Amino acid sequence: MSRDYIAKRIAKEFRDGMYVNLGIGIPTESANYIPAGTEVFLQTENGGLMFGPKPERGESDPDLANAGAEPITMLPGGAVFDVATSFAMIRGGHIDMTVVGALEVDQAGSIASWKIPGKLLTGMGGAMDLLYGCKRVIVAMTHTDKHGNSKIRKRCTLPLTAAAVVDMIITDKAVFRVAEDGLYLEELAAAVTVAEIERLTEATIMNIGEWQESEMS
Amino acid sequence: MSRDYIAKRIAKEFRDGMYVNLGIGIPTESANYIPAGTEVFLQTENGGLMFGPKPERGESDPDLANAGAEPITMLPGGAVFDVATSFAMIRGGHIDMTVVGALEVDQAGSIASWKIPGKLLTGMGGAMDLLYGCKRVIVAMTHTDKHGNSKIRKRCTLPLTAAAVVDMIITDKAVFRVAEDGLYLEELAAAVTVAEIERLTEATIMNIGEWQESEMS
Amino acid sequence: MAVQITTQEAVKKIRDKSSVMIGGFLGAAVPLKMIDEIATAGIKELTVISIGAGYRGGGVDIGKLVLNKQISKYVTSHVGTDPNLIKQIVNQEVELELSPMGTFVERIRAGGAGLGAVVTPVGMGTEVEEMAEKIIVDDKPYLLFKPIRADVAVIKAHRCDPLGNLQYKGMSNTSPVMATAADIVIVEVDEIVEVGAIACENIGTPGIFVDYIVKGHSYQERKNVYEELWIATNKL
Amino acid sequence: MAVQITTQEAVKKIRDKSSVMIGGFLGAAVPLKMIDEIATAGIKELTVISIGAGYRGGGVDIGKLVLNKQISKYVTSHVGTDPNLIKQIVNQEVELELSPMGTFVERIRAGGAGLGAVVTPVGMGTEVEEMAEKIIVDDKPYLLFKPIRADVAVIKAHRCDPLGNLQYKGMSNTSPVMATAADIVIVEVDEIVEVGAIACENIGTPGIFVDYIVKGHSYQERKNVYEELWIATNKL
Repeated sequence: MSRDYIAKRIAKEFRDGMYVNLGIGIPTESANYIPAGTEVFLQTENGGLMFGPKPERGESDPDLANAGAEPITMLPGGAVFDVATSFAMIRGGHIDMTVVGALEVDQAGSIASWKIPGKLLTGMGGAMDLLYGCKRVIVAMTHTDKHGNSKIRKRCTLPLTAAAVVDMIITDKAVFRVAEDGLYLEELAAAVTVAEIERLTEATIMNIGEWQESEMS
Repeated sequence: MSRDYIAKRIAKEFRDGMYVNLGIGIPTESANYIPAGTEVFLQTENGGLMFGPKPERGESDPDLANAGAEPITMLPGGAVFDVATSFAMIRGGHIDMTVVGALEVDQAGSIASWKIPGKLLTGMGGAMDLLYGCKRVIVAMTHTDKHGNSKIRKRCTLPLTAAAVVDMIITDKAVFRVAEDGLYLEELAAAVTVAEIERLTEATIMNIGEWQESEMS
Repeated sequence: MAVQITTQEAVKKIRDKSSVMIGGFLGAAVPLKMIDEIATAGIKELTVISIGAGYRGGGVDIGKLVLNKQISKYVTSHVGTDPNLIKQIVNQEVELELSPMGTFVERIRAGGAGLGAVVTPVGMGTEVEEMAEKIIVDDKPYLLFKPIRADVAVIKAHRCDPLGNLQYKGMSNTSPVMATAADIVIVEVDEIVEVGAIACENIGTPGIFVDYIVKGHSYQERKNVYEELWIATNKL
Repeated sequence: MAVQITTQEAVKKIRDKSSVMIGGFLGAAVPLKMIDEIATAGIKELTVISIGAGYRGGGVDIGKLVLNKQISKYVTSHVGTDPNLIKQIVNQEVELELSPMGTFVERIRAGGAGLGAVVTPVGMGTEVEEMAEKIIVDDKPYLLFKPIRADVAVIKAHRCDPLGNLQYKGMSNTSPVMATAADIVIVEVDEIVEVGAIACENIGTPGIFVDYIVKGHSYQERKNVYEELWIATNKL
């Protein structure tokens, strides 16, 4: 339910002609909600542009897979290449937008997503390159962890994946813009109150007062 | 005449299966003398492997040219690629041998071929990469300049193209091996005397005494 | 110039303590037969250089070498797909060397292209700073990483000719860069065709980089292997 | 996503004092029509970034811009083919920035790939040391060069689709790297085909890198141009 909400909300950020790299999980699901009339070119960091949905059984190709090693198809006009080319594309600033999950994001736009000391050891994979190189970075995640703790922090407590790169945060409860001077609340999900956001967000929200006023007027 | 002699002598250095980059001029002509039964794969630094002779009129392809922008053909099994790939191949040590011309070579194996201050200004092109990267470097040139001065020096007087890289020198008069400790005379051209070589070579020849002895015996 | 040999002959090029690059991406487009042969041969204390671990869940492809405890060091950007490998890393049975994925690939490219280092902004402001040297270029801070090379690269292509000219299909992944950066390069192909059968524009890796050719599964067999794997793991 | 425009429209993307990368190699595989259009438009004080000068003898392709005195700086590895350009350099009408050819190309690649520098051993022990910073990696000395980018890249490909996916024929030369390293990328093609007509494996430069498409000579016309040139200069 909240998963769908997040995926649908991400899809509103797509613009016609954009080249986008979507992280696995909810970001990838957002591709199901690309608005009609908007053409979005999906990049996969293992070496493909303009890939399509997964194939039918019997139609898969062992040489066409996404960055999660899952079978995909290529759309007409799609291109394949090697990983050196792919990361030249990513790091070189050629991808318009990436949407990724996170463990924590902070009000400076820093993000932690790859490591929990003593607990989670996976390696950073391509995340650091994507977060550095893509022109626009959107973090999509649940607002709180399973214990109800805020994942939007004054300052990330976990090892960073990248410092000061996030442009927007989309959660199941709200949408924030990360500006030079801090975090701005942009939207609330249905039935979510400003008071709830204030309670569930550790980070300082620059415009929280204005939001209360506009709600009360 | 001496041009042919040098080209034919270069060809004796080809081994079956070698990947070779030949400089323009005499080195390129040596390809006409590749021994029967020896397959040599020619590389051109603008992005081709296994190119063949120039095409017939009417059969040229505007996208198939050598590093001198002259028309070439591709042999079966030939490959084309971009210049970044080509120089990765060259600098990365994947080419077995290069044969180049020179203005001067010295007994340390340094070579000057790209610049005469106040006179010749062309730029180094791919020469520095080739001289650094190719596993074996042969210099092919006339023994003396047009004024009769030795082109084989104790120390190059012109700006270097590369330092301490030359393995062999083939001139119209002799063949030298460049070893760690200096220059060794390996062969004399027909009708050339050791005395003549000594007179026309500024560099110290490590084995010149032995050569005299063996000639006299 | 390349020589065609059997997988049994090819695996002898790899010795205990060899460093081995393995092409592919998290189990996709890997040299399946050669990996099986390495598992069978029981070569030990390998340094494996691969962009990630094996297929999700472990025990498949490179994951077999993990189960066999044949690996003493893993040079990569991601091990999250193989819980067995993570366990061995935590238990300090396997040493882990991480770089961000783009940096990992670029380090291999540098190793094959005769470059002295990779200078990248990626990882600045993170723990990655501790894995590299910091340098300043034009008043901006970067991380300087050293090139990566291996004793042997075991890569995968769709087909090749007897000269070792390789043609890739779909994502070629890490195979093209790895082909440039090892002392011995072994390619596993679906099919071997005549010299000239691959157009000069379609050669992804020229034969100059390839030492040994090994015939792998046919394309159809390989397709069946992946269909089964993907269906079994609910991806298809 | 790419947009098809005329050469007249395309040339307006280049202004006086623009830095312009031009694909090709000493006159081969260059964007002929676009170069003619730049000559006609009379844009001045250009910084031209090209692997070498124009076709041997001068006055052809990029050599036309030289004759027109449209160039104030030439960034390259080789100018030996154009005596007019050499004269302008000697007379200090044109500033020359040289790098070894492999370094030149790698600097452009770095500019397009977001890398901070190129670290290469090539040129050590020569005057090139004065053109770069010296650094030590693993006790070995290297030269550190800065990346190269341009305002506009004018490149050449055989054909493309309306998305800007490019297919090269024969040597693609510098066009693939230049496509990555300029703010505006203009490609001149022999032919424009439908989306999907170029197989995904045959796309040499994906459309993500291309901004504008210009229809050049047809392949047959271009072949005639080069046959004539090669015959006239005794190369065929």
